[in-house]
Amino acid sequence: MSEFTLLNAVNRGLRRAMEADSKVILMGEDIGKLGGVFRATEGLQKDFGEGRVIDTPLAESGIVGTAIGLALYGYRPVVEIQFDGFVYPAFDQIVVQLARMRYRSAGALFLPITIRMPFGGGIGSVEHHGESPEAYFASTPGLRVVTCADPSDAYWMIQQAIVSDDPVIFLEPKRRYYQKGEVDTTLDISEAPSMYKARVVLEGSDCTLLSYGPTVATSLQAARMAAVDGVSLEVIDLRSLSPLDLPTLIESVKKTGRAIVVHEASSSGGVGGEIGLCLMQSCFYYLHAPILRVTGYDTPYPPSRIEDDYLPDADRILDAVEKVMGY
Amino acid sequence: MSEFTLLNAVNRGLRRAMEADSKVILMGEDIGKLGGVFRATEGLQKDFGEGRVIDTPLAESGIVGTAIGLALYGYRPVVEIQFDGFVYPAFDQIVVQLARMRYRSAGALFLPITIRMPFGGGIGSVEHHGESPEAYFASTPGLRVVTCADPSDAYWMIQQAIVSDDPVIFLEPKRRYYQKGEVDTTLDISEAPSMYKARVVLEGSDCTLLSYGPTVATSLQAARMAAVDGVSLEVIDLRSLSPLDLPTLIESVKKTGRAIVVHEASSSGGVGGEIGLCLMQSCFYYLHAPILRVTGYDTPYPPSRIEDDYLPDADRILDAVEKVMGY
Amino acid sequence: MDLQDRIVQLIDSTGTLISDPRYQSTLNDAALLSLYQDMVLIRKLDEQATALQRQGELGLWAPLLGQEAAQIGSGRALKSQDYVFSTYREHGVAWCRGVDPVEMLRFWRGTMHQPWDANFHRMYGYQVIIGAHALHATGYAMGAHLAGRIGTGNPETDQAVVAYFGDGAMSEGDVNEAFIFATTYKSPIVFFCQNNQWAISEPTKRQSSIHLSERAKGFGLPGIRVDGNDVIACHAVTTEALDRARSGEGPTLIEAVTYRMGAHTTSDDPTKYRAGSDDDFWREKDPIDRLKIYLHNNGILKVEFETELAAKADSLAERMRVECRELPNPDALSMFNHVYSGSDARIDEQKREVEVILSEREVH
Amino acid sequence: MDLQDRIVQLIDSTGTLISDPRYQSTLNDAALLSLYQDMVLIRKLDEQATALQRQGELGLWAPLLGQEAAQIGSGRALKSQDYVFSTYREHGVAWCRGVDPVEMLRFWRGTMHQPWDANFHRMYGYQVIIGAHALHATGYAMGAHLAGRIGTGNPETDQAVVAYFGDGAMSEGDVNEAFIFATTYKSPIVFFCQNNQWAISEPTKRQSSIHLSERAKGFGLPGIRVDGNDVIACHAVTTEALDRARSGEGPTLIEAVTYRMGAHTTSDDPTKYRAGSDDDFWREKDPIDRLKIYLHNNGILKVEFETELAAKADSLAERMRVECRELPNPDALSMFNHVYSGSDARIDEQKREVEVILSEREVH
Ligand SMILES: Cc1ncc(C[n+]2csc(CCOP(=O)(O)OP(=O)(O)O)c2C)c(N)n1
Ligand SMILES: Cc1ncc(C[n+]2csc(CCOP(=O)(O)OP(=O)(O)O)c2C)c(N)n1
Ligand SMILES: [Mg+2]
Ligand SMILES: [Mg+2]
Repeated sequence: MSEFTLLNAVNRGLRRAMEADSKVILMGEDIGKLGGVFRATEGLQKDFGEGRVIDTPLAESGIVGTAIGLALYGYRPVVEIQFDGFVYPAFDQIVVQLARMRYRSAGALFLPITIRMPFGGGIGSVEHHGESPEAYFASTPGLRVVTCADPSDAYWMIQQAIVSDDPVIFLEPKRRYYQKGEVDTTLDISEAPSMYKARVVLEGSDCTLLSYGPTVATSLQAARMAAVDGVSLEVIDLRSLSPLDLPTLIESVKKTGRAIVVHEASSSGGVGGEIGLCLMQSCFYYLHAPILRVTGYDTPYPPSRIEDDYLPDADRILDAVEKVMGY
Repeated sequence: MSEFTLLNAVNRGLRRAMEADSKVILMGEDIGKLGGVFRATEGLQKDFGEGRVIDTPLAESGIVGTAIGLALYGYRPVVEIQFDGFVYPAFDQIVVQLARMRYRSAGALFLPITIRMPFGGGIGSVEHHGESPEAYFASTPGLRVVTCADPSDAYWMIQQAIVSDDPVIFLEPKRRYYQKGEVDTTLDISEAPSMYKARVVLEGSDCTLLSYGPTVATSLQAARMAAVDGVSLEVIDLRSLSPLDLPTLIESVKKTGRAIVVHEASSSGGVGGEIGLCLMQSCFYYLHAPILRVTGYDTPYPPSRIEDDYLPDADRILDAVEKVMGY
Repeated sequence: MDLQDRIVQLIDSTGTLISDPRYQSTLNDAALLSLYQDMVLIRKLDEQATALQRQGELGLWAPLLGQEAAQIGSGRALKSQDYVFSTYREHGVAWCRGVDPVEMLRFWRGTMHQPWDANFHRMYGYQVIIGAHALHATGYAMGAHLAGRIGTGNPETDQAVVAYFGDGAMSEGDVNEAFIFATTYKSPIVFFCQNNQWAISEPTKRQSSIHLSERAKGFGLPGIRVDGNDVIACHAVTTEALDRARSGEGPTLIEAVTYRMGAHTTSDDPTKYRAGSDDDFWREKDPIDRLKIYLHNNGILKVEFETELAAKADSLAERMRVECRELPNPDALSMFNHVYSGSDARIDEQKREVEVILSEREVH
Repeated sequence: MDLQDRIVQLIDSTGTLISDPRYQSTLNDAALLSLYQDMVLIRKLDEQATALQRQGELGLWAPLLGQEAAQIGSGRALKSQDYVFSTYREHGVAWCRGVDPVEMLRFWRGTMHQPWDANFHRMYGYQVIIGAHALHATGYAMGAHLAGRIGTGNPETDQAVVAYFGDGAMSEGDVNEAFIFATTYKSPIVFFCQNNQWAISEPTKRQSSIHLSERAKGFGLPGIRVDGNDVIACHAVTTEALDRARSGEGPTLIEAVTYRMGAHTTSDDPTKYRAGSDDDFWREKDPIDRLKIYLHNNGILKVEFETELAAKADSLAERMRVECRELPNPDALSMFNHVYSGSDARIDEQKREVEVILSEREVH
């Protein structure tokens, strides 16, 4: 067991993936000498060379589009999108080309591409640096979408994403980059928990908090506060938004009879709606209360001086808990 | 009252909007001399000139991006995206720039742009000509997203979209383009029903079908078949996907106690999830059964020879009705 | 005008060979006959596919009529180890890559999205999203470079990539970004732009106020303007550009100036937006006629060959007519396959749902 | 090299005036002094903002250090009826448009997305999405054209638009599409690219293998390469390009060759990726120094002026320090305003929720 920051865990995960398979190449803006604006790729160009850690021109569609060609050639590109807010110029290449290659070719071709992206708000920066675009991708057939919430998951999940033969959108909770945690690097990748399997972070009996990425920590905090008042919250880290690990979610909600989805993205059209409807269908007779959401509001991301009022916090989660417990 | 096809109604609506306001200009690929690949803009360049009906270079990001500049200058651009599947290169300009101008400028600037788009499948064409991208837009704060299901709505809603000071994504159900219907063109635009108000197309008491665009007709067909078996379905055309007219939906579902969302887009991440969760929250004690969905499947759009098996039809709706009635 | 800006032409529309200090054709009589044969056959293929669409057998078809020289001239310059990315109109190139015409039809009939074995033919299927594949091609070429498959001096293993697209595509951001990636990484790629004068109803001047070949000057790659109705010149310039690419000298943009003699697709009606006189002007420049005159005048084209070729064309058309109708509809359940590498619970559930529907339908 | 490809320079780094057959500066001594003053003041502004960020008063700042001549030279060439679209680094241009430095800080402090009145200053706020605004600018210019606001011969009402962006932005599809729209519609726009040698950590050669000004050749608009550290030349070429635009002669691309003397932003550490010797090389070419030498040597710059200017700069900095801290935090509830033109039931409900939270917070 070693302790790393989440950021460092990503870096080490990338390194290990590159050591394991010489076809793994990294692409992105400023990922070479600089090591990325967050330093997630620090030291990798030095050790693996410019042929495997490629600084690209400043063009996101170009990056993803050429990664597709490289994957067809036999490479396994890992693309860094510098910030969540800069992914949209690549949208066509991601949702139309990347997502569908396998389907269009009836399985003859596939694109083992991972797109890494720091996401979410709370870092006090300017516009476009605090977005949560996950629903766009999670609703796109052909893509896999996963998020990590702690260093251990960051380390293993990035490796799993890279070995996956499906295109994976890998979301890194940027405001947790410096959060530390234990990582057991002695495991083999096959022994690590699957990125597609939701993780019960805390067991509880009254209500389930369903969250992912940056708000897992927030949910845990709320659960600790609720415990003081004698309310027992179960906290689940979804890990994967596509596919959803519904069996784990259903089991929990059948047990607690209540659920709250917590995410930073806007409420309307966020993944909470999908999860809520699926759970309603599977747990109809078990639900003591409707499923609620504690999320970012239905506005664009606000200026950073008021972002704390926008982002879900433990208090808002507890308000929602009070509501569902009152049904 | 006159009878038009839906396509012709769009054309007449555009013409009337251009007559009413000289700032209304049309932009898009092939919309001038050709009148658009569907002929929705037929005759308009001839009558309003090349300065108001502008054939653009083949670049969707360019079209929407320059429309934004034109709107800042004081114009009211109506952009045609030739087919649903070609909108993605413009995604950044739509969801980041167009959607947020008003918010970013704290109301000082606004972009009265309408983006028209034929959408949905069922026309027997090749890849990328049968998409239903509405959820991407409906989940984006700052955009309005509406669909028309018959000629009268096509005629009035396109005019309402154009006079709206918000950016509107206007989705036209291409496989219903040649469907005819009565349009009362003698009304004033202020007398026409609001595009943001859902329309109860058929009253019923057992279960509510919530639909929009091309599947409104399918839902009606299902309702007629159900009536034969003594099941009374209420059919609602949502018209607007953003905002959702929840009061109308809630009233209906409180009455019927059951709801099925019908749309062509994939189930996962489609607007059905959002609608379902909202209704669960508002009608928790009224629901006799979980809310179900009858939708396109969670795959990319299939080759056209099997698209009929992909698209929701009356039989699948009736299967779902049977299910909810059995709870 | 600088020589480098002058259009390359090696045979004119009267069938006369033209000399150009820059390009020497290496094609012997047999090779020319063979190019001629290919052009005749793909014109027939195109005609037959158009007819099949009219008969309701295809959902759509994008005719190549008029672009035979551009497609065959460039397509025949490719080596087997090269790789092609194309639009929906490059049936002639697919032909050169050994794709069976009936396979092509699967796309247009709506039975498959990607109608042929891309790995086998080393040509990716029809791309409908304008310009998107220019980046895929560039990435593929970057791959060849990274893998050390260029500049080894072995012309039989060094690889190049061709991206085909039209004049309209030159306006898409993706195509311009492709020029940047290709020049930044000096990738072994040839951008082959068929300027057929029209992007559906829009003339080329809507996309550019200067020659499209000059776009190359803005990015620092060589730009060549070639008579796209001259199969010899198209073959020569493409051969040279591919050689440069394979030997590690980087990308080239070729603008082949040609004309879409037919409609944009079978859904289109060009009389709405262009003058019949344009058609007449270009009919004079027909890509097949000029080679035929030359071959005939020089005694290379024999009557027996013509007769045989006509028969070949007829039997190709006949086979297309028959086999198109025989193309099996896909199994509805196949719609659920290959979304992901493994299984997906949600999709599996939906598949089961459809299984039930289908079995019930059989009962009724 | 053709004359047209030669970089335009009217004052060199030793402070010597250079003659160029293409451009005559019309700036008299007073005008030069005024340009000098602006450069000194914005350098101070920049320094102060950087300091405020270090003190935790700003979330981020993008320094303009080194780019004063490019921004003031071009910005001062604008007329009031023109319109500007810029990136996050054009504080100097905003200064020329009359934007108060404290207003600029609102963006960086995180109190407003669009920190000044765009309609009043005729300059849209900082654009962070690289290249996106090149299209907005082009559309705006198309609007001026459609509205008949160019080519009337009245230099006080004819309008032009300037789009500012960096060397990195030249790779984005949007910028290249902007060149196409601008040339297709002959729009009154000047694309002003500050090539400051770096896009964060990537040198310009990652974006292009040839001079960026040459990109223009690919699209058929004039491309001009100017010494971006020469305020006189920047003023001259921009004035001319704007005149052309206003009189209906269409778009121009200007590449101003300059150097980002500081970090990309206050979050960046350039020692990670570039050599100190680069900095030294460019320090010799400082845009302010050379004008100062010239003004000094020619007796135009008086000691009193210098003293007064220093005082002005200090008081500007002082005001920034004070007023930045006084910038009010936005009301949390303002977050719900202006998403749409009218009210939105869902947003209103969320707003009420926050109202309750805030009032409860007050109680506690
Ligand atoms: C991104 C995108 N936008 C629009 C279309 C619709 N469309 C199909 S073909 C075409 C014209 C293409 O013209 P060009 O590139 O010259 O190729 P050509 O058809 O002439 O071979 C258009 C606009 C599309 N397929 N993809
Ligand atoms: C679409 C997009 N991609 C990436 C970024 C991240 N980013 C911010 S500034 C920058 C470099 C820009 O370089 P350049 O255009 O030369 O302008 P400069 O910063 O040098 O003024 C990058 C990559 C962004 N803001 N937007
Ligand atoms: Mg064309
Ligand atoms: Mg730069």
